[in-house]
Amino acid sequence: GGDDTSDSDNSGNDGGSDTEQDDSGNDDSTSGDAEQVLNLMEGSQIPTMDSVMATDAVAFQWLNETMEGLYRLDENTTPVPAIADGDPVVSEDGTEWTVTLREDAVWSNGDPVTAHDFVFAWRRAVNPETGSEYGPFMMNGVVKNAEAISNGEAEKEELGIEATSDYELKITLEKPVPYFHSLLTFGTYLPQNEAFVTEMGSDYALNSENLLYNGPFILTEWNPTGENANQWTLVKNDDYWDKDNVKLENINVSIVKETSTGVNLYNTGEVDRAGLSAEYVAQYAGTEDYRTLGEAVLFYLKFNHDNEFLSNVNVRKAISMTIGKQGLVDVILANGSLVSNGAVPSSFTSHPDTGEDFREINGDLIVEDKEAAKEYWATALEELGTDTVELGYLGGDSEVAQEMDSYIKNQLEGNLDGLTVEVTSVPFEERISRDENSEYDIQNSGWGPDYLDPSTWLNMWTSDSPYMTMNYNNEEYDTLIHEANNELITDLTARYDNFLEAEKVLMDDAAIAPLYQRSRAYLWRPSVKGVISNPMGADFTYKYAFIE
Amino acid sequence: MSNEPNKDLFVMAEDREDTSEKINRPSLTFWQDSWIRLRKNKGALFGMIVLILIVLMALLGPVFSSHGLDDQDLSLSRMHPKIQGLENISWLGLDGKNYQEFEAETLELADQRALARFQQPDMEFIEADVKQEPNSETGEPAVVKYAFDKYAAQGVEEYYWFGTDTLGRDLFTRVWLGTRISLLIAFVAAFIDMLVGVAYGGISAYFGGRTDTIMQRIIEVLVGIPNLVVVILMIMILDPGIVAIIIALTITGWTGMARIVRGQVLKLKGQEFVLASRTLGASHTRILTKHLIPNTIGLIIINAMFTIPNAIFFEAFLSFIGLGLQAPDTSLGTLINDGFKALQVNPYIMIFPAIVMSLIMIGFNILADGLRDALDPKMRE
Amino acid sequence: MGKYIAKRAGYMLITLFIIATFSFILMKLLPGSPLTAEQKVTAAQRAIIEAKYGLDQPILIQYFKYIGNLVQGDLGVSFQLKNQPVTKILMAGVPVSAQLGIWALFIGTFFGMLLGLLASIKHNTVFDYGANIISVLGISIPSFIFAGLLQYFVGVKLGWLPIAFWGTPQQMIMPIISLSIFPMAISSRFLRTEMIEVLGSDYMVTAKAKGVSNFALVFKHALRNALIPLITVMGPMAVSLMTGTLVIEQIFSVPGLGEQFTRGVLTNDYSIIMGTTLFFAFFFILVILIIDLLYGIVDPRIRLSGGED
Amino acid sequence: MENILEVKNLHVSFDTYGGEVQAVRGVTFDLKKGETLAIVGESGSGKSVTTRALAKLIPSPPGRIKEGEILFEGKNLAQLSEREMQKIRGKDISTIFQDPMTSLNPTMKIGSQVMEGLLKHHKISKKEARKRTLELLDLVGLPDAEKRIDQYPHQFSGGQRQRVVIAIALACGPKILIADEPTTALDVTIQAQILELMKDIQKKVDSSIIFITHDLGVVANVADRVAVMYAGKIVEIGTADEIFYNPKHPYTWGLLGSMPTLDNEEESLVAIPGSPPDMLNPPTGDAFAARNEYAMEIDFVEQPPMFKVSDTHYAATWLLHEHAPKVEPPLAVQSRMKDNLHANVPGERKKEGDRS
Amino acid sequence: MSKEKLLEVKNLKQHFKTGRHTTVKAVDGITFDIFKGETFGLVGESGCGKSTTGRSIIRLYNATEGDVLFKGESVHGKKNKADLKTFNQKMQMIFQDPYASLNPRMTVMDIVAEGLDIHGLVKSPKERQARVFELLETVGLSKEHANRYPHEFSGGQRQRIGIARALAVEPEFIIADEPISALDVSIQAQVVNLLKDLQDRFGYTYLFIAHDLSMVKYISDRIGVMYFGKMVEIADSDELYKNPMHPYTRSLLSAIPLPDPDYERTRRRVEYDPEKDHDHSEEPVFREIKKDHWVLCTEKEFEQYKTEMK
Ligand SMILES: Nc1ncnc2c1ncn2[C@@H]1O[C@H](COP(=O)(O)OP(=O)(O)OP(=O)(O)O)[C@@H](O)[C@H]1O
Ligand SMILES: Nc1ncnc2c1ncn2[C@@H]1O[C@H](COP(=O)(O)OP(=O)(O)OP(=O)(O)O)[C@@H](O)[C@H]1O
Ligand SMILES: [Mg+2]
Ligand SMILES: [Mg+2]
Repeated sequence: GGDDTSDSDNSGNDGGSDTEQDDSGNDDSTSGDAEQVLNLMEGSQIPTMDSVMATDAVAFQWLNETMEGLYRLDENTTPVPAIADGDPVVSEDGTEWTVTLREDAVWSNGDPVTAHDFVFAWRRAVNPETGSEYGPFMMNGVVKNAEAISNGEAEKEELGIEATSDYELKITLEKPVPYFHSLLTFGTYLPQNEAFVTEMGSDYALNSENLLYNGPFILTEWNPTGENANQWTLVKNDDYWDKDNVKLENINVSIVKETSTGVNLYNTGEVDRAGLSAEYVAQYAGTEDYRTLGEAVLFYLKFNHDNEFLSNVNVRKAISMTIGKQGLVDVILANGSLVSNGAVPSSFTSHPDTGEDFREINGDLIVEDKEAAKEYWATALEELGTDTVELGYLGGDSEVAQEMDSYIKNQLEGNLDGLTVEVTSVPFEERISRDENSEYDIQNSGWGPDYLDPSTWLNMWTSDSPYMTMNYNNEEYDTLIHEANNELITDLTARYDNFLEAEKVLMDDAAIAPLYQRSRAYLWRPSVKGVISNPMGADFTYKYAFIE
Repeated sequence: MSNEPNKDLFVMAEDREDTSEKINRPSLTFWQDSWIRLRKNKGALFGMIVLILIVLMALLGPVFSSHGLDDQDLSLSRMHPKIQGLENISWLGLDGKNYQEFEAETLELADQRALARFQQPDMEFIEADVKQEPNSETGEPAVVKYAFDKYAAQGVEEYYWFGTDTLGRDLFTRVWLGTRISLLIAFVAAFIDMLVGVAYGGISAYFGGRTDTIMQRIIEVLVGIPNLVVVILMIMILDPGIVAIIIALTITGWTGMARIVRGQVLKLKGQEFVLASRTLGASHTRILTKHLIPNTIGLIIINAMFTIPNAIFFEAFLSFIGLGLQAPDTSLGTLINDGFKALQVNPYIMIFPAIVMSLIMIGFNILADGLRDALDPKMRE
Repeated sequence: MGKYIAKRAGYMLITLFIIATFSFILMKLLPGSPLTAEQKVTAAQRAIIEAKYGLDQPILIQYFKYIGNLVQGDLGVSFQLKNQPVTKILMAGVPVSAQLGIWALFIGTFFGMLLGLLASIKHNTVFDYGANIISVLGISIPSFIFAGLLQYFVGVKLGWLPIAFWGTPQQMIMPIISLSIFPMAISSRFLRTEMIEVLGSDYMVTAKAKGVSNFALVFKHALRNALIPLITVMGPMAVSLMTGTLVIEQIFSVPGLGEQFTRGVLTNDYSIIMGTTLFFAFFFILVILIIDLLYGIVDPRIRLSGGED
Repeated sequence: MENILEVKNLHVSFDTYGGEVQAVRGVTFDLKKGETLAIVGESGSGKSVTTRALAKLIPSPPGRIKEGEILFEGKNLAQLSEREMQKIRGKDISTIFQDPMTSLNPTMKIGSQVMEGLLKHHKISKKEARKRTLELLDLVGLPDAEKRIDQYPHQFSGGQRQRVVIAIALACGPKILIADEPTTALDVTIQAQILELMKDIQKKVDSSIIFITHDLGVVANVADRVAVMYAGKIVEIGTADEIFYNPKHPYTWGLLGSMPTLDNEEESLVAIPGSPPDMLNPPTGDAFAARNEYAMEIDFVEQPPMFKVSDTHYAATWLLHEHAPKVEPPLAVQSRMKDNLHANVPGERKKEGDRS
Repeated sequence: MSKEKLLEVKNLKQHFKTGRHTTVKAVDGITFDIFKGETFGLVGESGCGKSTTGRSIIRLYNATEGDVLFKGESVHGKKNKADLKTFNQKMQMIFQDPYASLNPRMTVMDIVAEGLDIHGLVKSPKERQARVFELLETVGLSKEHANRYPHEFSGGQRQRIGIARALAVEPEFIIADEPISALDVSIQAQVVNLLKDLQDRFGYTYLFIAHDLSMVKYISDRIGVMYFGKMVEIADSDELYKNPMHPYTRSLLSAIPLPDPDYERTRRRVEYDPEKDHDHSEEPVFREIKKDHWVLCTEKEFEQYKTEMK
């Protein structure tokens, strides 16, 4: 039944991400008397406002505006104190973190925000009975005993978090985690008011009435099962401890899935920002409303190293180097995305000593070079003793994926004689399941960061990683990463160097073929200023936004 | 009566061969007869010609074009359509230029806006045209229309009749190749519809009673289970592609046909010619295939016409969720779906396949109407 | 009549039960699991979470539990929209989709009938050909194209109507119009064919012989007799229109069922899939029943106790 | 008696894919007040088309009145507009059609179907119309009219339906009642009832009836005068006695011969061989010639004019021409030519009629 | 009686369920025999169950009760396919409506040959064609007609095609269900003549169903009169015409209009009113009033009819 010509805009959830900052930053001149109302669009419903249950970008986005955790990312992607009163105090061995809380933060029902609220929420997150997915994902191996609790082998009270007083938290980690500070900005680590949550029971967070807020805004008129499920509103929280820095009075959000509808709404002034697809970029690029935002999401080709052809490094190199990445980025994506010549995106993690960007240090490790590719290919064919190679290609699931896959197929077949590529696009769920079972030869895949550290990518390619579906196994690489995560965990510089080295090993091996680092193109009302875009967690922070 | 008839004629006529029992028409087979009737129906003929032309174009169109289905060249991305001879008729917009209007309070601002759009090397291939002077009293903004000639900018001598897509593929070639596949899908869908739906409906109605009740409930169950679920399931068993599309279409597509055939057979099965066949001892199969089904053919044809656009767009939907055609193959439905994304920016991408699609449907429908009449001997004068 | 309805209701329950069973099985066969972030969750954690939702139990137990809850009117909670009861989600989408669908059906059929009537009365004239072409275009051009064009020209260029969202009468106009094109096309074609036949029937001549005016001939005598086949086709169409039409809902940001269902399928939200499926099936069977009752009202010859159809 | 209707040289054609079907090819007759004129002839001979043309009920397209006049009370109906015709139909000229099963609207209560004409032609209230309808239904012998007025056609038997159709036709007391095979679909008992009913009513309202049938038994029962049609023409017309007892046209002979009588035993029936001519290309000469065992050479060359047999009796056959050889009608026909009536007087051939 | 019984109908009942609680007793216990080589006419008003009787005999319906013996063998008892097939070959039917009884999309050749194909009576296409031509000739059509479609024929010709179809399987017994009712008089004569002629040539036995007594009398040797699912009178045709006993038969006879104005002017129709015309004191039984003249009557009526008979 129904209309079958659907166009579901499922751009997948890559765990939220971003990298480039909003340049306009935060100057205090709330000049003019423009109405401080921001009208935004969202691609889908907020699945939940229960921070421990949240898994996707939309949920984290609006949690970020209405709730406040210990820290918050500023415009330089640095965690700054929020409910915490100053930076954490870390023990010598890096496993004990003490955080003092500010005492003027309150919930929207008037209760103060205390250390107990954090203890309650974190325990809830790892308690298997809660059924949280991101709780274990974010805390296991990080917060002490999280893994055991989430596997049902320990009581939730044993979690490494303790309220030493109403306003002091002691957090014990499984092992030193250098990026834990940035993790604390993540939605899963938000506090929850125990009394309220318990009272609400299973009705907690089902609509804006059944929630308590401690962030810059209060959610109103949000009810996914109500009459107007497609729209909700945020109003400035007058009880917020930092309310003086919040200038927006209102944020109105509506769900719009169709790019053209968004553009039309923007053009008639009904929304202040609209995402653009490649077609529209040509129309609007160059105008003052046009803006692109870089993200820290890497798109790359996964190779199944068990494949008889792909196990040959020259085959992989040939493939990797023959794809016209510049054209892909300029014409097909056309949204400011950057060609990627390494495994770790640029402008995301910097060297602890020099502050130099990861990408700048390692430079271009594998670049488009059609001639070289041909040579590798010839060598490979010789080594393999064949002149025809057939490979399957599991398509991607982004909006432009089908076009991109067509292009890559064409590039591969056109430049590498004797290669046939069979493109298969399948629905998202099926793709995931094929990925898990390594049922692919080549796969177009993307990965966004969960915390601010190179390991959020590089951990993925070790042979023992839970996400390793490529059957890639390189001892040298495994050793480097293992060292970085264990022996060197407190030696930030050496650790970073290990990562740099590991990436080189990886790219030398052409274990994956990096394609591009994603950007998004927007129509963005020029009068809207002060929006911070984040590389991880919530896409944006509107706390400091204002209308000029 | 002024002139008296010839007297000599008043004799009894010879015993003439009795011609009255003869039928004055030449002996024709059913198909010949139908064909004659079809030919007399101008509409049907027109529909047939349209379809034949489209089929020919689907077969030969890609041959005319020097571009292949998957000849990509990103530097030729999104070339606007340009057709010899028609390029000078400006309102047709087939001159290969990309027109865009810019609005601003003043002309300068509008110009600025427009120029911001283009890169340096392209500047010389731009023509500007003031469409509307600003008027501060009425608040009407200035409108400038810019035309960018990418053909000139890229030094392209060739004509892309239907333009090119993002990847610089020739849309003329792709539209006709897509037509090929869509026609194939349309035919196969209609065929399977007929095969399964007709047989099911026929059997259900012919045997009637409990058989009918059960078979109708089965249809209800089938229709009750959403297609989407079934289709996604199929991916685990099948590789995407034409076979998968056809199977997906088959799963529930035929139920409508079955209902219609059932209704008709219910009406027909009591007819005397069916009883006559029964008294001769005809088997059920014979009665169904020789007597009942042939007499529902008109309705079957008309109903099959409705399934065709459904099938074509269902295929596009399947492609979208990943069960359909795999790159670089394409179909009209997919082209229209893709073109829709650029409807406001580059309408030409959608318009050509949509026109072909409409022509196919108009052709099919007119032909179907004609065919129904032609295949029904009772429809004769 | 009461008896007839009771009998049909019995059938309906059986059919629904079978559909519930089938879709339950099919759902279990769907690839993946309802966990939204499963690519981030390790197998061990997943097992624990699945256990929480009872997904680890033997299929049979899950099935009986499901049916048991179903009988009590409990469709479970959504996996995607965490903890939201499916019944509530459906109840939010149903009125919207139904409103959109009913209006589209009503308006489409109304104008379609007008067009069909005109074509049949002016059979074989320019009107007829024109009406025919309009209806063929309506059938062959998908509704989203109309939607896109309307939104751009009426919404943006002319600024007459709001571009998207649902609630105010103005907001409803464009989605309804775009959705009504298809029923319009279909009903005009069916009515035309049927009217031509009816207009040529003996009783029309009888009526004409009474000196009845042309208007009365068409509206009093012919129309009702031409309605029956129309009802047959409009039934299933009504169902598909009212149970959510994904594309139109998406283009105009209408919070309807179609969108809910597709999201359910694409995210393996089992309870939503089951809920919408059952709702759809129930609605479908109900509409078929209504159609059969309607037959009886429109055509006094059809006695309900008589047959299965 | 005065003529209420005069039809002069009526031609009706249908334009079809195959070409022009000349269904009626020059029909001339008149109808007197209060009489019953029967039109007989085989299937497709143009009986229905002729009578439909009188009320201008020919579907157009494809049909059209090509030529001829239909004079009703001095007005030429052939030239009236549709509007004006609507005023005449049902009120002055009403029609009963062949098939009671299909000539009632299945979705309308019979009461409304009867009332419709009344409401249209008389300025009366619904209530009065209903009262009139009840009377009418009573008149046509539908028992329980009060109850049945709100029923639908399918709730009536064939005979009852035909009564309803008659009631509709009679509603406004028409001056001319055209009955197009009103009893063909009914069985003999019911047919007899209907015929009696019609005669009764005719007496009461003094209307003229044109009665179409191909059943000669029925004709004998109802007709004052009889017109025999063949291939779009009237080939013989006369009083009932003249046609039955002194038929002149070989086709009429054939018709009469093909009816078995209850007393003539064992002789085989005189079937008319062959089938009717194709009206797309009507033959030159006498259309009946090819099937006529008495055909003369002239029949294949020229169409016969109307020959006058008596003041009331005319026939279009060359056999009546003075040059024609004398022929004996078939035995079956001879046996019915009773000597008391216009016996076959051989020398008494009339000159060609003035009505050609 | 020297005549050989070809068909015996014994207390045949055919009831149709039309609703949960309503049944139509279309045929309600009729008994009669048909002798080899004769034409048995069956008359009665529309809806009295004539067609149903015919169809039950040929097993288009399964009898509700009673039995039909064809050459001493039970028709309704037959179950296996082979038996049924031979039976289907021996008994054939001609239908009322010449338009509805021929499949409009089959050529005359295929229509006539259908029986041949089903029963495998011909070995080769050539033989098939020859046989069809022969049959067409038998019914007075010509070879050229074989490749045409039913719509190209007149009603009479169509009915002849129907007859040819029935004859194709060389039956012994033919049920003609109102074969002429839908035809116009001149064509009726053609068909009746043909049936008679065929009987003379091949010795068929007919069950001739009609409601027009004059035609039935002309063709039949014996006539049965049905009223409301019951057989009310059976007699030789002359006898029935001369001595109609049952009031319904009388009414029926009196209703037939004859092509004779003088007669028509004097004809009096006798109305039949089952309430008034019968003695309702007991269930009527089928009784032989005179040799081979049976009437459905009560004891009292029996006596009364007997006296009237004289
Ligand atoms: N609508 C029509 N279109 C084409 N030809 C028609 C139409 N109506 C009647 N005819 C033709 O006109 C001729 C006369 O038909 P008509 O109905 O008058 O015959 P009829 O004498 O009434 O026969 P019947 O006894 O069967 O009613 C026939 O040849 C018929 O085919
Ligand atoms: N299949 C059936 N289901 C229900 N009732 C039926 C069926 N067939 C016949 N009848 C009914 O049985 C009765 C006898 O019908 P039948 O057709 O035998 O009459 P008939 O004498 O042949 O009439 P006619 O002269 O009109 O052909 C009728 O009342 C009819 O409505
Ligand atoms: Mg007629
Ligand atoms: Mg019958």
